[in-house]
Amino acid sequence: MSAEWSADEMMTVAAARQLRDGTACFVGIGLPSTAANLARATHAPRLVLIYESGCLGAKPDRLPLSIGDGILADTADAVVSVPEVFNYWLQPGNIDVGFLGGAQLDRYGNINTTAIGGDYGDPKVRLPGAGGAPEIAASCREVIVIMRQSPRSFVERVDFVTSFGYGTGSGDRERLGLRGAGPQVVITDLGVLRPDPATQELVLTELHPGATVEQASAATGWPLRVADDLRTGEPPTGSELSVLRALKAATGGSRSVAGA
Amino acid sequence: MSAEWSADEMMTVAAARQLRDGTACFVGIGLPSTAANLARATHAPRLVLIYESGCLGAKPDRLPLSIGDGILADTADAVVSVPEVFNYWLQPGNIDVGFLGGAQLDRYGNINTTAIGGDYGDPKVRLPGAGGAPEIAASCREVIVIMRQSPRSFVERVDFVTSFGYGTGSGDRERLGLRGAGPQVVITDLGVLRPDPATQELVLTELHPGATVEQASAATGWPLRVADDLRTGEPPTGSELSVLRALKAATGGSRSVAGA
Amino acid sequence: MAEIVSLAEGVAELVNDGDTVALEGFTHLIPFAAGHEIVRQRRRDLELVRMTPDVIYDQLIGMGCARRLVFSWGGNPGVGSLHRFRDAVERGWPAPLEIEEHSHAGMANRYVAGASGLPFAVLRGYTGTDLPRHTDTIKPITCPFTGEVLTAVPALNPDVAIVHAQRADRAGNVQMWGITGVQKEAVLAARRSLVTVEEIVDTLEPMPTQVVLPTWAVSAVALAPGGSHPSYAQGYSVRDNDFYQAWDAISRDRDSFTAWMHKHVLDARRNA
Amino acid sequence: MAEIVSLAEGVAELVNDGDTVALEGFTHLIPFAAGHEIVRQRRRDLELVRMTPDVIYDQLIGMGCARRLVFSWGGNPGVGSLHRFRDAVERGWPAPLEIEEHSHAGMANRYVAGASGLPFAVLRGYTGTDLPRHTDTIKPITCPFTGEVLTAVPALNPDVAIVHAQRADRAGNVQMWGITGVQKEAVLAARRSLVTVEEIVDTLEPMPTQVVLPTWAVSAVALAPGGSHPSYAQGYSVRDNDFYQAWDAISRDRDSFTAWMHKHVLDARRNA
Repeated sequence: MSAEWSADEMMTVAAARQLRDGTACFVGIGLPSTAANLARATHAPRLVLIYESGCLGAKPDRLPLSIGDGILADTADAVVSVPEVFNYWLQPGNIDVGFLGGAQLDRYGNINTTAIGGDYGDPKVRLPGAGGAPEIAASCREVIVIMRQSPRSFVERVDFVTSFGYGTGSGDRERLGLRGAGPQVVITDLGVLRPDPATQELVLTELHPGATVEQASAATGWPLRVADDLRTGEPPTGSELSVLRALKAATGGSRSVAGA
Repeated sequence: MSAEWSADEMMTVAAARQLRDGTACFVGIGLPSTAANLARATHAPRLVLIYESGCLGAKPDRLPLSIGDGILADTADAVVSVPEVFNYWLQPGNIDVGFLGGAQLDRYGNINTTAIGGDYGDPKVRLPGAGGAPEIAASCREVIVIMRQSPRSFVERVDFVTSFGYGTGSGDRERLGLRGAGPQVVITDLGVLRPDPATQELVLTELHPGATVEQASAATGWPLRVADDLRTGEPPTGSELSVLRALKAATGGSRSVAGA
Repeated sequence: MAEIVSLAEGVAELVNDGDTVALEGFTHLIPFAAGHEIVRQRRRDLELVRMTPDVIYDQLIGMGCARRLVFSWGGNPGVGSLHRFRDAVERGWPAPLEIEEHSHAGMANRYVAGASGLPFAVLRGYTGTDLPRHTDTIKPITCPFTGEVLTAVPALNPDVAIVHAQRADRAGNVQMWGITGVQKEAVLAARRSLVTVEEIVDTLEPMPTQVVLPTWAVSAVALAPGGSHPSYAQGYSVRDNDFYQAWDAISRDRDSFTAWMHKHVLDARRNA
Repeated sequence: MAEIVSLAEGVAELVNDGDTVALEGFTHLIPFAAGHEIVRQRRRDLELVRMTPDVIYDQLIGMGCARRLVFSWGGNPGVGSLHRFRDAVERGWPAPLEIEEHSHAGMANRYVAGASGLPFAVLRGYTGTDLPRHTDTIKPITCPFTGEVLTAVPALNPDVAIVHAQRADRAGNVQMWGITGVQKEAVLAARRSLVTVEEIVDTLEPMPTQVVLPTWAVSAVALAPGGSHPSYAQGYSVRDNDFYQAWDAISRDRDSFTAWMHKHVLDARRNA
């Protein structure tokens, strides 16, 4: 890693780069919101940010403090009720990209934000729960996941499927009648994983500058497959870094991610 | 009939008197709207007028030209969508009184606004159809009907049940699970009919001043029962008449009722 | 993102013969100019959907654009019958008109289901009426928790929805206010949508009771000032009540109707 | 018609031990003052309902007011865990907490069904997740038209809904704006409702994005300026982000939590 930028900054920049201008993006708070706002402030000025609080087309000039920060309502094209944002905007497949984080992710892109260890009725760690994620994962045309990678978080099989990725592999989404394509890319602090087109298993396709396959494998709780054409991503540009830092500074200090 | 007021004016005044102050009333256009606005302008200043266009608590100072007249939105406590007015306000039983007109009414208070004669696919007269009436008739705590009386309009059995009254008599509403009490009073240009508590058949309980039982019977297409304690209503007061005429004058001339 | 087009282009691009077309607007903001353009472009075999087929659908039906009507109340509001609608239903002129008839609550919920990406909606509706005997898109449904039987109606997903609004900005974001009826639901339920507007402005000043349709939820926006006449656009025009009264006489007779449509629609272009 | 009452009177009259109580407000307009009054009045055995049980429910749970929680996301937004919620679920302190867990889409639709007088709602939801294995209020339902299988959830009809709004007028009409979440649905779904407000005014100036609850749809209105602190009331206050951060440390430990609640809630009256 370079001393000029942190692994979290690299992860955020890599995630932001995934967002195409002019698309509509359903944004969770924390890392997804930071990355989406970075994208809007750099290469994707017409990115449409949708927050589950009912703000459609929010245009904050700092990072929102919560999913329902007043700046989202003040700058939105439309403010609608929470039932409406889920029923009229998310459910019919009107949103291009869902942007999710999580506490656990497994090799088929399933996400756990509910409970870890023990059993559901008597968990070792109780997490916040589902929120909007199950339906974001199901109904957005595609899903981008952003999560720090570690053997505890990248597991063989999640303890609880809060948000469905590819289930146990190829064909499961189709069998269940899910309309969205599922998690097409997972951005971590070490690199980028994508589902194998045949099996839907997440495969390392890209390393961030300075990160190694060994680090990525060590931070993954399943035998990590590496793509034949593994590439190394571009480091953050000066402009990306300065915009990201300015967004955070305007917010009054960086915020930690919601979760356990 | 006195020369000082018309039968239609008497009917409208009698209907307005049925509305208690402070209640919420779902108002159809035409005679119901005239009567409800007269009530609000006289004895029931806190009557809540609800129009199916989504205007809750409209306070027009003239008669609206249509169910969606701009004056309704301008003066309403809240303007909501059409789905919302039916789903959140009417359907759960939040509205005290539904105020309906019709083209045909039968002895059990069922109303037809769909088609007369022939059969449904090839009717003699095609009427406008249901509009909001079926659910108003079902879900309001009670229903008031206002209709001019004639053998063609007051029939043994309606050709088409657009809005359910008491079906074929006592117990039908309960069997169908309808929550509202149904048509508790029918105001005509000759008098007032109410359902017999035992059979739910509409019975003449009141005559307007100057009207006779013979006229009412002749204007009814079934053998009309007359209540033992038949009474004669009060004529319109000077104040009722002047307010009614002022409301109509402010509207720019009286309007005919929607319908065939 | 919505394209800004002329009304003629919008109708030509978005409305095809045989389409299911919903023109919505609940007594307010009725898209008359767009309806007239459909007549001018001589669209045929349309399945017309509308809660309140009033004068605008009387015109489309009388001009032979429709093969089918899905509706809940067909009258001239505040005046009386729709004579062209009745002539089509009662006597098959100028062509037989198949009808699918609902209540307002049912139609509104059908649009809600369509906008929500669901195949059906549930309501307390139609109970005890004769409508379910004649309309096969009304079915019972049982609550899986209580066992109570309610009514289901299928989603409406028109090929095209057309509505009229007060304003759009240059990016194609649409703003309407006042009585906004079922227009949001109709646009979101439809595969394509055309919004005619009184005005295209630089920025949309927020208004109480506003409904905003973001540009990415609309196919095309066309400038059509006065495009809701004889209905009204709150803040821009008032209802031409005399026209609704006059329509009764114009439309009562086939010849006077046809002459009026030729003079005022086919041979004229509205100020769009 | 809504009665104008003091907050203490409103809670005393409307909230009983054992009730199902929904305090709503989606990050904005969270009715903290009312929650604190429930703590002060030492209500017990409540079934607490809320999409986002955040700090306010952490406080109610930690003070032993709740026996059951119906929810979809329980965290300290932007900060992390709810330690009192976790302590109750993981270790049963101060009392075991039964949970009924949904997604936001499911909870929102449960309120919609409740507000609509329907026993259930239909959505595309929960598919493939483990939630239906643990939550018996999630069931399949088949479309009677297409045969497609969707998800049904039962209506929520709380005994009491409590929300915070910017303003009411003297007749008890309530006005809120900005992010209004699921508050209208919660109030309409509930048997009784209490609205705390920043201000009681003579007339409600219309606002873009406003939601108005007419007085006849509300049981009681209580003046509680600042009553949404540490959340915010748009136009009146900003989010006290430092408090949310500080809550993490306060609530992590049972003793420091209890001491804080005694000092700031039980022994204090808010400025209401």
